[in-house]
Amino acid sequence: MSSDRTTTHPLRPRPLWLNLLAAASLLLVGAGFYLGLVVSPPDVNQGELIRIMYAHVSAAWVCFLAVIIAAVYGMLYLWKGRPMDDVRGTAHAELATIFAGLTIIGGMTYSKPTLNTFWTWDAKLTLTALLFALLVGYFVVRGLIDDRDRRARVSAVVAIIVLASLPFNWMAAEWFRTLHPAKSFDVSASGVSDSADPIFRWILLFNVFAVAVTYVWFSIERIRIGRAQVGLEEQRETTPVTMREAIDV
Amino acid sequence: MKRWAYGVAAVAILAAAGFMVYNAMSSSLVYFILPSEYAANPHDYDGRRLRLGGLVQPGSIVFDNEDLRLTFHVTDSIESYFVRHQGTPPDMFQENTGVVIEGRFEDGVFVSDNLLVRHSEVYQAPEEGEPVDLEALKDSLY
Amino acid sequence: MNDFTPVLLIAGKDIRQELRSRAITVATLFFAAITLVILAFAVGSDEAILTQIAPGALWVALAFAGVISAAQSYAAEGEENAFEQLLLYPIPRASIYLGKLISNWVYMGFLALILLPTTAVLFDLPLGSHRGALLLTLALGTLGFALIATFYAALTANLRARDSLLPVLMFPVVVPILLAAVRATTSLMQFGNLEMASDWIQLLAGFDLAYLVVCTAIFRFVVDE
Amino acid sequence: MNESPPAVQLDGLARRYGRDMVLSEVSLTIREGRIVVLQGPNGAGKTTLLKVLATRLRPSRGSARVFGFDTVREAHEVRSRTAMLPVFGGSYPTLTGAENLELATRLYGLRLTPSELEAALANVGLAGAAQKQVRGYSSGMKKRLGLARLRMAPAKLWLLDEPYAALDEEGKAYVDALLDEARSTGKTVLLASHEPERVAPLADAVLEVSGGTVRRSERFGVPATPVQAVPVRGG
Repeated sequence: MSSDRTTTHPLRPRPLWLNLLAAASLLLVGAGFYLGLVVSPPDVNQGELIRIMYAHVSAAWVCFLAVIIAAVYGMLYLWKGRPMDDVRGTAHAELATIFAGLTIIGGMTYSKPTLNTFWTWDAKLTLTALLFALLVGYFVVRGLIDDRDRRARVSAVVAIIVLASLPFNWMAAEWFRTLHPAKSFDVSASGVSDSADPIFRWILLFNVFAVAVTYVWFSIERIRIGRAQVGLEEQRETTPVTMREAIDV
Repeated sequence: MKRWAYGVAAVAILAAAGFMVYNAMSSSLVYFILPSEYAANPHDYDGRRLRLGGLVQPGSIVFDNEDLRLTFHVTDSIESYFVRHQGTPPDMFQENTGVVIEGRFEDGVFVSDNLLVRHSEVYQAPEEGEPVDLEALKDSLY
Repeated sequence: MNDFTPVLLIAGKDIRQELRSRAITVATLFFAAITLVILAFAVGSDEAILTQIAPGALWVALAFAGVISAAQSYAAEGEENAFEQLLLYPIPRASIYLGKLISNWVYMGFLALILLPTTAVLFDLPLGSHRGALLLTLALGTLGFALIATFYAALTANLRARDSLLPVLMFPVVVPILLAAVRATTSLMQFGNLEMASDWIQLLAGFDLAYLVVCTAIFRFVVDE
Repeated sequence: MNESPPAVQLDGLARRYGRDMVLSEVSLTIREGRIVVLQGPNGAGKTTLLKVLATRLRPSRGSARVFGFDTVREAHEVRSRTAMLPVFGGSYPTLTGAENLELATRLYGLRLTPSELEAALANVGLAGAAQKQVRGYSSGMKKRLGLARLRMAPAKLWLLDEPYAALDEEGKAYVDALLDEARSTGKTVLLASHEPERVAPLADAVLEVSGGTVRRSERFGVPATPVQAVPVRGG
């Protein structure tokens, strides 16, 4: 242990705005719940099940957003090689995985009462399942690489492939549905069509906004922790620094 | 310079890929023929599997609960064929809905093993004596 | 030396190695054939079902074999540390990817040409009259598969548990290829319908081109250490 | 008149493997035309150092430059000026010695006639084995094939990892001849060995690598031969 180096606390002091963002996220989600569960009337076609839709669709959209952002940070990492871009990309990939999981749970919850089965080869559900598998692969690969730089590089590559496969998987899921006999329902923005009462759409959009704000909050918290981890690792590595002789031959 | 050329090539290839995919997607991936199209050249399809699209003729549905055998007539208001399908009718299956069925003709009967229900809220079967709009029917089944 | 010479050199080297050792052929050909036989056997003698699942069976067998072939081609590089040396030549890293892509593709194409008639016989499904389109479908489908397999095999080549990891990582990416390839094959062999197949063939081509660009562009980050 | 950049320049170079620092904070300049021996126990970081210079491993921190080119950002430039002899391997077992050498030279951008290939193999004592598959080679023969490959490379910097290992006396003499050739053609050589007694007389400097650091060797401090004039590039 060298004491010549002042070890600073790796976690930066918590700024006020972050607490405000956290409070805002909680308030928005609470309001979203209230709007979805109490204010929203039952839908003509789906009845009370429209209430699941609000949460489900919000999770799905935010999940796609998170995948795109994770891949963008991946590209940034490959371009600039900044360790923080890896931290950011991973944070968004983690959130994408969580929201993909929530989307699947939402879809299954919706599917059980309507179709009396937990799983259905609905287009969006199939797509989300594939996406979930891709994201799990991302973390499996991460777990297998010890070297930090290589791990970051390979993660970035996988994140880009995940993004690239998104449109194809989207289409594949559509084809699968059109080819599969019967028993398909459209989970996407279904039931919130233009002809319906505009209140459904407004409540849905509000919920999407609330979940998106929460996602931003989570990602910032996760990146703060990641930054602290990187800081700690760097402190540990650079502790035994002594001035070395520069050799010239 | 070389990097620049490869960059242009990459963008061009990606654009071509996008165009191909878009092109394929904009035409329908559910390919089928109408009963009247089959009637025009039935020998083209001898011993072949095919997909037949049309409306379920009102009053033709018979479902045998024990054998799980469904029979009905599929029609495009010009020609109509007797269909035998093994299996339960899907949820949305009813008179006048659009269907796409897969199978083959055996002695003038269409034996189907795959039945897809197509929502055709827009398309209405024509009244007696009205002209038949086959294009509209096709569009509604895609 | 232009940038494509090393691509051909590496592909040629891989193919020559395979002709000598037959390592990949032995590992995949019988395996794929057995997969077909087992599938045919499991379905039984119901002709209607046999013909229906035939295209799916063909592509499942090809997919399994393709994974093994790609993994094996990197295993052969590792045997005498040759891959290390390959990475030190003054050639673009992408040319290593493209070279191995070509050799994997050629190999999968060869396998497809053997498995196609085998499937036709085992599953009682004639090849149909659109032979050219059928060959194109096989070519594009195996290319799409080789693109992803070659890429991910390099990524997993020096990871623990690579053998089971490779298919797990690849599968969600290749689902669209499998789907489109099966559909195109079905359209051609079962329905004998070129028009129906052409859309699927276009989708395969679009997929191939898109991944060709993406994978070639980022391959160097996969092998960098 | 610009002075040409040094053959090797390491600036605070560090390289991590997993969690361990294999090299830490190495700063080293090697002028063009020098023959430098790296000596040290197994696992000291010699191979890692060579692989960083060969662009195979990226520095975790700091930078490495070869003839002024960064090994990460200008890797292609570095690769076309360096050649590495690995401790073992580097050939394809199912190809013959001649085929392996032909592949290597073509990847270096050269085209050799069959007789030139034969001659290159004969030069390292593999004349009789040129048409045999490498899987039948002994480890010494494989190493000789590596030497032939190295000699054919159009490189100005040679990175030799344990060149004497696995070789018999005759083989070791080939390495000595190779070093003489490097000296006379002005190549820069970085040679890792844990038996430096053999090369120390030929070398301009011996560096000791241990525990991830590099320092001048105390045992072999003085250059044995005077350094020749370094050819200056680009007037």
